Order: sequence, then structure tokens, then C-alpha cells
Amino acid sequence: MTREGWIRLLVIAAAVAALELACRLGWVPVTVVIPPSAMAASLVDILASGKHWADIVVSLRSVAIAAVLSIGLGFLVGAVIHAWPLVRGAVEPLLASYYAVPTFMFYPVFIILFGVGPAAIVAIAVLLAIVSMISATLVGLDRIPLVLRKTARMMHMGPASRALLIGLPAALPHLFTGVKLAVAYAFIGVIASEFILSGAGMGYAIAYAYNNFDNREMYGLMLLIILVVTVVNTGLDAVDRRLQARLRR
Amino acid sequence: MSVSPAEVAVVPDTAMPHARLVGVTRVFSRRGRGDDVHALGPIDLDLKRGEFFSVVGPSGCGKSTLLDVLAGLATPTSGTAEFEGRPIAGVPAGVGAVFQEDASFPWLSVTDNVAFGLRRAGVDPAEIARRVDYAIGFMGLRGFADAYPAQLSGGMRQRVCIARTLVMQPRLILLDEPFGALDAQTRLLMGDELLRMWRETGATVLLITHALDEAAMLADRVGVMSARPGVFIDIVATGWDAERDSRIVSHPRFGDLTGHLWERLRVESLKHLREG
Amino acid sequence: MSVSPAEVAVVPDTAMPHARLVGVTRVFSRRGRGDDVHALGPIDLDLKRGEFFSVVGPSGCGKSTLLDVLAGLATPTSGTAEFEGRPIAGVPAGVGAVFQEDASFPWLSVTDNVAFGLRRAGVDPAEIARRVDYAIGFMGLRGFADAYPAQLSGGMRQRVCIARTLVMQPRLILLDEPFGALDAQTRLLMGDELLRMWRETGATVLLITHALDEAAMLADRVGVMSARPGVFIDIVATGWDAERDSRIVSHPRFGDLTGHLWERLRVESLKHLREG
Amino acid sequence: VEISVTQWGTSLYGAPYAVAMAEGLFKKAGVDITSIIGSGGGGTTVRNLLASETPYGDVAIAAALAAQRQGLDVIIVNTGTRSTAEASLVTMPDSPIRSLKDLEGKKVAVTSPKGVSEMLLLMALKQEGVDATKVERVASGGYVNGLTMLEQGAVAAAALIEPLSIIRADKYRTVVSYGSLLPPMTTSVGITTRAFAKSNPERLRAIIAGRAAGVEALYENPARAAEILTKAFKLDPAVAQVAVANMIGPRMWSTGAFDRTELDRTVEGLRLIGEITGPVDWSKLLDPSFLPPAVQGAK
Amino acid sequence: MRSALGSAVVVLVLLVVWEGLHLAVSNSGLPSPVATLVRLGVLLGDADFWRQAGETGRAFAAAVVLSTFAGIGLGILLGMNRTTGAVAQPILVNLYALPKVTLYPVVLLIFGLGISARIAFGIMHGMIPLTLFTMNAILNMKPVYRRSAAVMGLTPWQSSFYVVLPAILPEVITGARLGVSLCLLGVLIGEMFAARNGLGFVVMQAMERGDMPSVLAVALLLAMLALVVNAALLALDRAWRR
Ligand SMILES: Nc1ncnc2c1ncn2[C@@H]1O[C@H](COP(=O)(O)OP(=O)(O)OP(=O)(O)O)[C@@H](O)[C@H]1O
Ligand SMILES: Nc1ncnc2c1ncn2[C@@H]1O[C@H](COP(=O)(O)OP(=O)(O)OP(=O)(O)O)[C@@H](O)[C@H]1O
Ligand SMILES: [Mg+2]
Ligand SMILES: [Mg+2]
Repeated sequence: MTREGWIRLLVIAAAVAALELACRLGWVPVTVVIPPSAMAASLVDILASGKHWADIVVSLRSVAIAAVLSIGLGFLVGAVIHAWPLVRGAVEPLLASYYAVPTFMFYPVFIILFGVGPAAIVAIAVLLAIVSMISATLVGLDRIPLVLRKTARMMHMGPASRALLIGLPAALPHLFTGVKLAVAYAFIGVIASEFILSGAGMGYAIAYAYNNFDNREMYGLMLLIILVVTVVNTGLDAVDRRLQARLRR
Repeated sequence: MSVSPAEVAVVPDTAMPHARLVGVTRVFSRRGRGDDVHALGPIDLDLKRGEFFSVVGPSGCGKSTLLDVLAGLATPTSGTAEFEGRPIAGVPAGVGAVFQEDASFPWLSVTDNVAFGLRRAGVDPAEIARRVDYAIGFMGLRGFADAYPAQLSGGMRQRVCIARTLVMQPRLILLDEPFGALDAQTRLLMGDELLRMWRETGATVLLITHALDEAAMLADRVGVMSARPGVFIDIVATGWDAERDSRIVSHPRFGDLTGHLWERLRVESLKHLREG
Repeated sequence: MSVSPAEVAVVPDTAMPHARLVGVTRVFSRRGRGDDVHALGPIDLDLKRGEFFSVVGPSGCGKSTLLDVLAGLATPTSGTAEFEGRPIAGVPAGVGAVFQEDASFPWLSVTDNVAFGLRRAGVDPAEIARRVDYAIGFMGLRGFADAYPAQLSGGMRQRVCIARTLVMQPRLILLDEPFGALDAQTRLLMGDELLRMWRETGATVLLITHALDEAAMLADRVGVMSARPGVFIDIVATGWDAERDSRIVSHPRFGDLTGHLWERLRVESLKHLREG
Repeated sequence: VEISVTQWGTSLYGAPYAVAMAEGLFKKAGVDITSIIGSGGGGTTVRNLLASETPYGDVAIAAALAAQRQGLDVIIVNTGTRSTAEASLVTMPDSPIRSLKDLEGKKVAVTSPKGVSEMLLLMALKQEGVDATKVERVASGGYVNGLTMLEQGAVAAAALIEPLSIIRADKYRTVVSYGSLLPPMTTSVGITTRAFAKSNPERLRAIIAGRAAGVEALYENPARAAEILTKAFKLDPAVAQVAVANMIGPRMWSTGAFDRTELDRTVEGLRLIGEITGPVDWSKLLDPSFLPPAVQGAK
Repeated sequence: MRSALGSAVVVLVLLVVWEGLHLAVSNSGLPSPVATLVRLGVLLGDADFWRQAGETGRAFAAAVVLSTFAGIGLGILLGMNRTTGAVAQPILVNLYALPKVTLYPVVLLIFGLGISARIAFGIMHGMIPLTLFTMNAILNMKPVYRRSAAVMGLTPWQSSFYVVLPAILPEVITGARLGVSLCLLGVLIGEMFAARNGLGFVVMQAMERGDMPSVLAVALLLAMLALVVNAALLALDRAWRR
């Protein structure tokens, strides 16, 4: 591991230890936050007892579907907008404003369109995640150096092979930024919607524990989410770093 | 000994030219702004088959634009461009180009970069392997066949691009500042390699460069362009024989040649400087 | 006429040097990787007050590192660096530097760029206006005083950086490839301006460049560096008088000088090329 | 001071507080209630309550019990509502569903698993002798969502609550109104922290008394109450009138007294949905000592 | 100007799509744009609505100001040193990817019920993107700017303020554009929980009452507010870049 990695581990360990201490000494009431060790124990119980496996599967499946959909659709939409400068000039200013509106306000609308349950939740998450993918696609396609297009023409390549063999790999590092964001937002979108609206999934399980003041269970589940997010992010980071190292110009 | 323009005057050209530009101009119209940029010409130029032609000129005078026209990447606003007797429309077969900017594909290894064009063209794999291997060795990239461009210096990346163009065995090779990423000294050494390659393949070469000594050492003829819109204000035959290399810089006529080129460009550069 | 090293040997230096490097080396330790990069030295160098010293050497030999040491931006790994008799620790007052990369501030107009350092130093506004106006005129930027760097060519931006450094009236001016963005011809013209400025201010100048003709034309002495780790393999006195300008390129000794420099560097460049 | 009331502004639980505030009954009782913190659900109300300066609030009984079970230092000091009259089960007007029996093999929208709407449904099914396992409950996340699903045909019936059911009365047909089917039971209770009860018994008494006065005023003058609700909850005047009238019959609002049978009925319901498994020891949970003397004597 | 016109066209297209959906599904959950606009008009005429909007506005303004200063400050602090940046970045990204609604109890404990909890929610959403943008901008800033500042004898404070900050301003504005929108989102979510006032409370109530026209009207209003702020920041950005 790199030096930064070790320092990071140390910082996190220190933060966790501080929280543990604060809880154990009663500075933070256990009715609000439980010690990290108790969270870990609770997580072990949750996983061992298997009572939330169904929720975990539902949530992760929703996240995965939402992430894949927003990445794929985001790239397509981004590519189309990019090819069409007039539309782009019109749409781009709207993109950043978009995050101000809580998407789950539209849940009733989505229920009409997608029915209740995971589909509507996935739709909310896609709505949240797709914008960062579109933006990243635009940036990525912008950054393809003109000279690569020229080179492709010198090799007598057609539009399709040009897009596939030059455009896509050349834009990939930027697309990956979008991928990372899209995954993060897919997580936020799914869990938060489940928390507020749904009757299933990890978000719902947390909300349920929250409403029943079952802090042990709640924090156990939250720890699980943090761990999953960290693992996914670390994996994406590793891929990203390899891409960056290779594709940096 | 000074070389006056009279002594190195344009050699009358009788053979059928390999590439020919007649009255070529190029104007960029800027939408919305109204003011057009007359970037190039009118240019008349005949490239003889197998000749090594260098172009020098102030920055922004239209050298890269000229190359784009010959490569079929840009159509002249007026005038005609021909390659091997046929008008240039689209990129002609048999023409290869190395651009001013780094055009290596960062997602491919050196070998895959060099083989890229051949694979597109559907050349037989064994033949690809043979040619790529040769080109990589030729360009001094042997130890880096599996490296990616990010692991190479700017100069080495340019060599990858040159190799990628050479393996296609073009009959006309267009080079736009291919050694821009190198220091002056290393440039001259790379020039030696280029001369060797040129002799071996017998291709016609058009080389754009900023460095007058490079132009003077490498070319059969050196075209001197004016500030924008670039036209040829002089075309100087160097009179070197084909077996030359960088040691030519200590030839007494070399200093006179560069001095002459410099003198022709001084006025143009001053113009350019005034304009900003 | 050929200039042998013996003829242009280092002139013995008796006056107290303006800046002095003794046994300076610089090693970059790469954390975690283990392999250290020995970038520079050991370097011994005395810069005389008011002299124009050029440094040439293969890419990556440590020229910019040398400049960093003199500017107080990097501390030597071993050896000592002095400016005006005092050890260099931090950026010494009276030293100005123009870096290899474009360092103009894109958010400021040309005038504001040039005035930047003076304003931070709390100089009297009237005095700032006077000095800035003079520097802008001197650098041929008069028509662009209110323009922003994005509207300027690379060469003009470098001139902005030079002006920004000159208005501070440094006694030691360090220039790292200040004309890198220009074509060879315009470089020499800019060299004329630089010589004029040097004569007017009487400052000591250290100029790093890749172009041998530029070094040969501008400097009182030219230091030739080896490939990394860079050490001076030769220091050549040009013997020009102070009133020189770019027309010196037609002086018969000029070609001999560049030829000599080129010869010294040939071996070094070959080394560098082998390494990649 | 500020107190918490669950679903303030959206359901009728809070009507006595609105009346008491508008009529100055709290002031008369000796406490100045300036505003009320609402919230979507019991858990949030209890948390908000614990975080506020005057930790008194009106919450669903399930939330109060859950809080206590998890060791939060809360006690129940009065009762709030004692009827399920505001809740109903509706279907589309053209639906073949006429009674709870018809729901067998069908899907019904409830708000969330183990929520009040599911509890009432299960209690009603049990009472009618319908096999609950044959009725599939779908969690919609909210009453409105349930209605949307109903309109889309995704479910055969949906749980509904007033005043929403009045606002949309013409759109759906009521299958069952729980108030007419189920006997009275305690649905919401007033809770506070033990510490607050100890340190501020007078203020607590005043709040409870003020609310009780509000309840009485409400029953005395329903028209005036409807007017107040119109303003406080931003309801249509007609809707407010109907809503108040609907609740007056079953005497939805309790003046605060504890009724063990009504409490036990709710616990039975909570057992049905699995919220409660063990026995409930009321003596530890209830503290009637802050009720007004008149009410205290009532039962 | 042309892009503003284009944006207007896009908005119009969205409205048409909305109307189309409304007609297609004919469900009380999806009112028509006209009904929504009418409701928005009614809401805007209601003094109490303005009071609620004012509540949201106050929390939003405080959250924006605080998260802007804190975000940029922290970004600069972390960005000035490569190591701290490399250490902090993944932690920040992971924290950010955590669904923040789940942290409501903790926020409640620390900030209580007042405006500060909503501000905290706003900052939790809006600050980290700004910090990341600022930090990355500094890490990617041309090192020669800082070197230039050093040879001109600037103090570290001077060079942060006169060189680093202007140099990274375009990225900071991009971060701020996102941050402002997210701040608003955070404040609204906070209001939905500690519901006693603010537009979030209005929305929550409307949702529970099945009053979709009001929900969409508020959504429309928020979108317009975010658009205006964004346009202002874009204009600032353009003025800066020239
Ligand atoms: N797409 C374009 N639109 C408008 N003007 C252009 C365009 N491409 C080039 N120009 C202008 O045309 C002129 C010639 O450009 P060109 O790139 O051919 O110059 P060059 O001689 O290659 O310069 P350099 O030596 O700097 O590479 C320049 O003044 C440039 O500004
Ligand atoms: N921060 C650093 N860490 C590690 N190695 C470095 C660092 N900076 C420079 N080097 C190495 O030190 C050597 C000298 O670098 P320097 O920039 O001084 O070369 P230079 O002579 O200025 O080259 P050029 O002519 O290309 O500008 C190079 O090999 C470079 O890779
Ligand atoms: Mg060019
Ligand atoms: Mg350098």
C-alpha cells in the first residue's frame, strides 16, 4: 500500500477510536450513536442471522440496475447531445440546476409510470445518477484531441469504427469519472428512496429500525452500507487509476 | 562562401510530378464573426517522385494547412491538388502523415499502435508482425514494444507515430514537425534516421519544420514560406547527394545555406512579430 | 576558422562572483519506489556580475533544476549556493525568474499581469504605472495592454512573463527557455530585445536554451551540460562585445562556435537517445 | 414553547392542539404553545421530541412502545385519540369488491409493513373471519401512493385516511370504514421524558390540561373547530366541516384518560402485525399523575 | 443569449412531454402543467407560503454561504499539500456516497431542531462536491503559478489569495454550481424531517394529502430558483474567463 494509504488508514482508525471512546465514556448517548464495536457486532449478527438478506439483495440489485442503466443511457444521451451542438447549448445550463429538486418528490409520478416497488425506485436513482454520466460523456468527447480524428481519417476508417475504436477508448478516462459518480448517486438514490418511500430494501430496513429506535440494528445496517460503498469505490478507484496511468497523455 | 539565390535557383522540373498543387488557397470562414482568415496561398508546388522537400516559414503561415490539403483532410478553397495524376478528394491511398501533435493512441501498446493501420487494412498477420517488428527496431523502440505511450517521452511517442505511418509503406510521406518534442541535438540525430528510411523506401517526403538547420540538412529542396497567407517566397535546392547525414553540418556550404534561409525569413518574421 | 576549446577556455575569474555554486547536486528521492533520481551535479559555477551566461544541454539533464537552485525554489542535496555573498535560503531578494512553462495569469490583463509583482510588493502606484508602461512598450506589447493572455499567442505570453519579471528590476535574471513557444526565426529577433534589455539594466542573466545558435549569439559564456546527472562538460567564452545583435549570425566565427557546441553535445545526445 | 405532534397538518390527530392554540386554552392552562413540530412518522416525532426544549408530543402508540422497548427514557402521560374512525379501505367505484371477503386472493395497498394501516386491515380481517394470509399486502410508502396504485389497477383496494378520504371522496368507494367495524382503541398517546416530567411537572400538567380543554371545546362547538382547522391545516372549509363531524360521532379525541381495554386492543393489533411479541407492563409505562383531576377521576 | 433561447425551447419541450404524459395516464398522481402553474399562482399569492419560502430561503442562504466558504477553505487546505489531498480524497468521496438521510438522528443530536439542523443538512449535501472540485483544481493547477508567486516574493497567504484562488476560480464556480443546487436539496430534505416550516414541510404535507399539483408547483419553483442561481454563476464564470 502507498504511504497515503497508510496515513488514510491511520486517520480512519483514529476517528473510529475517538467515536468508540466518546460512546464508551458516555459523551455521546447510546440512544443516539452506538460505539463502532457494537455496530460491527450488530453487522455480524445481521449477516449471520440472515434476516436482512432479502433486503440487501433487493437494494444491491436496484443499485446495480440503476447504475448500469444510468451509465448506458447517460453515455448514449451524452453522445447524441454532443453530436448536436445546438441541443447541447440548450441542455447544458439545465444540467447543473437539476440537482436542486428532490427527485423523490416525483415518486407518485413514477409509480404511475413504473408501478410500485423496485422499478420506481430504480427510476428515481437513474434520474439522480444519469446527469453526471451525461456531463462526463460531454467532457470526455470534448477532450478527444482533434489529431486523433485526423489520424483515423488518414487510416480510412468509417464513422462506426471511428467511434468504437477511437472515440470510446480516447474518452474513457473521463467517462470513468462519470461512472464513479453515477454509481455513487445510484447508491444514494436507491437507499434514500427506500428510506423514505419503500417497503423493502436496506433503506427501508434502516428506516424501520430508525422508527423503532433500534439503534443497534440501524447502525449495523448503516455500517454495511458504508462498507459496500467503500468496497465498490475502492474497486472503481483501482480501475480508474490503471486507466489514468495508461491513458494519460 | 555565400550562396546567393541565383546559385541555388529552382531546378527546372520536367518529369511528371508525384504531387502537384496549382493555385491552391485556403480560407477559413468564421461563422458569426464575419472576418474570414485567409490562411494559405495561392500555392504552386510540384513534388518530384522520391524527392525530400522541406518547408520552413513563420508560425501560423499555413504550413499545417498545406499538409492537410495534400493529405486530403482539407479541400482547397480554390486551386487544384493532385496526387499521382489524380485530383485529391478524400485521403488518397498511398499517402501517410505524421502530425504536429502527439497522435499515438494512449490505450494501445507501442506494438498495437504501430500495427493499428495494418490491421484495419486487413493485412496478413504474419506480414503485420514482420513489418511492425522492423519498424519498431528501425525507430529505436525495440525495448519498448510492450510499453504504453504514457510510459514514453514525447520524442519517443513521435517515433511511434512515425513508425505507425511508415509500416503502411506510403509513397508520399507528410511530416509536420515530427521532432518538435525533442531538443535540437537529438533532432539532428533523428534526422539521420529519417534520411536512412527515406533512402531505403524511396518515398517522396514533405517535411515541415521550424528548425532551419534541420531543413537545410535533410532536404533536396527547401521551400520558404511568407507570413500568413503563406506563399512560397523562395525554393532553394540544397544540392546534397542522397548519402548525406548530420555530419553535413560541418560542411562549409551548410552555414551559408542556413544563413541564406535565415535572411529570407528575417523580413517575414519581423512582419509576423509586428502582427503579434 | 574553427574554434578549439583551448582558444575559448574559461577566462580566469578574479572579481567576487555575483552568484556562486560549489559542488551543488540535487537528488530526487522517489518515495516508496526506492530508486532515487540523481538529477544534477556536482556543479561548480561562478556568475560574474553583469555577465550573460547561457546553458545548453540535452533534455532532462537538470537545467531547470539548476535554475530552481539559483532561484531558491529548491535546496541542493549537497553543496552550497550563494547569491551576492549570502547563502541562498528561500527566494533571495533581487532574483527574478521566467520559467519554461507559460506562467502568465489568465485571469489578469497584460497590464495587470506585468504590474502584479509590484503591487504585491507595495510599490507606489505612480511608479508602478511608469515601470509597467515602459516594460510593455519594451516588449512590443503596446497594442495589447488590455488584452488577456487567452487572446495572445504563446510567444506573446512569454513576453508578458518576461516583462512581469523585468519590472521588478532583478539584479539576477534567470530565464528557462523563454522563447520555447516561438519559431526559430522569431526567437532570434526576441534575442535582440533581450540583449538590449540586458545592456540597459546591467543585470546578470542566466539563460537556459535548447537552441545552440541562440546560446552562441546571446551569451558571453556558454555552459555545455552532460546528460543526466548534468555537469558542465565545457564552458565556452564567445568573446562577443556587448553591442552585439542577431546579425552576428553571419559573423564567420559564429558557425565555428555552434559547430563546436554541437560537437560537444553530439556524444551527450547519443547517450540520451540510447536511454530513451 | 414548542411541542411535537405526529402528522401535524395532515391528519386529524392534532385537531385539539389547533383548537386549544387558537382559543387561548393553553395560555389559560398556564403554558404558551407557540408552534407545533410535525413529522411524517412516529419515529421521527419521538426523535424530534427528544431534541426539543419542551419534550412533549402526541405520537402513535406503537412508536411510544418501541421507544420504551429500546430503553429511551419516555413515559406515557395521557391518551390522544381513541378511535379508528378516520381510517378506511377504499376501492375504485366500478370494482367488484364489496366486502373484506372479496379481498381474498387480491392485493391491498398499505402504507408500510407493520404500519397502522396494515394493523387495522389485519384486525378487520380477523374480526370478519377472513384468512389474512390470502390477502396480499403491498407496501406503497404512503396513502397517496396507494391510491395511485389503485387507480393504475395494481391493487384491488387501498388504505385511506381522513382528510384525504374526504378530499377525494367522489373518486373511490369505501369498502370498509374501520371506525364502524372495530371497537374503540387507543391510537395515539402523549409522551414525555421522565426527566422533564420530574423537572417541569407544572408545565406538563398545563399542556395536558390545555389539550383536554381543546378537546372539550371541539366537541362543544364543531363549527368553530372546523373553522380553526381550515386555517391551521389549510383545508377546504367544507372538507374540514365534514372531517370534524365524522370524528365527533365516535368521539375520536380522548380528553387524556387511560382506558386499559382500549389500550389492550391496540396491543392486540400490534401483536397481529408482529410489532409486539412479549407482554406489556402498563404500570411501568403509564403515568396518569399529570392528568387534570377531573379526567383522572373519570376512569 | 442564443443558448438561453435554446434552454427555453428545451423547457417548452419538457412541458409538452409532461402534458402528453398527463393525458396518457390520466391519474390524479400526475396533474397537468396548466393545473400545476395555476396552483403555483395560488401558492405565490398566499402569504403563508411566502413565510415558508422565506424560512427555506434563510436556511438555504446560510447553508450556501457556509458551505461555500468551508468547502473552498477546506479544499484549499487539502489541495495545498499533495499528501493531505491524496489521504482525504477517498474518505470524502466515500462519505459523500453515503445516503445522508440515514444520518438524520446524528444531525438532530448535534444541532437540535432549529434552523441549524437544516443548514447542517444543506452543508452536508453541498460542501463536499465543492471541496473536491477545489482540491482537484489545486492539485491540477499549473505548478508554475505557485513557483512564479514564490519568485515574486509573495507570502503563502498572498499566494493563496492572489494566485491560487483566481487560478482555480473556474473549477470553483463549476463546483459551486453543483454545490448550490445540492445545498437546496439538503435544506429541503432537512425540512421534510424536522417538519415545522419551510418549503420541504409544504411539500411533505402536500404529498401526504395527495396534493400533487402543489408538489409539482413547488418542484417547479425550486427548479426555477436553481436555474436562476446557476445562470448567474455561469455568467460570472464567463465574465471571469473572458
Ligand atoms: N479551423 C480554423 N479556423 C480558423 N482559422 C484557422 C483554422 N485552422 C488554422 N487557422 C488559421 O490559419 C493559419 C494557418 O494555420 P496553420 O496551422 O496551417 O499554421 P502553421 O504554419 O502550421 O503554424 P505553426 O508553425 O504554428 O504550426 C493560422 O493563422 C491559423 O490561425
Ligand atoms: N520532482 C521530481 N521528481 C523526480 N524527478 C524529477 C523531478 N523533477 C525533475 N526530475 C528529473 O530530474 C531530471 C532533470 O529535470 P529538469 O527538469 O531539470 O531537466 P531539464 O534539463 O530542464 O529538461 P528540459 O530540457 O526537458 O526542460 C529529469 O530527468 C527529471 O525526470
Ligand atoms: Mg502547424
Ligand atoms: Mg527544463
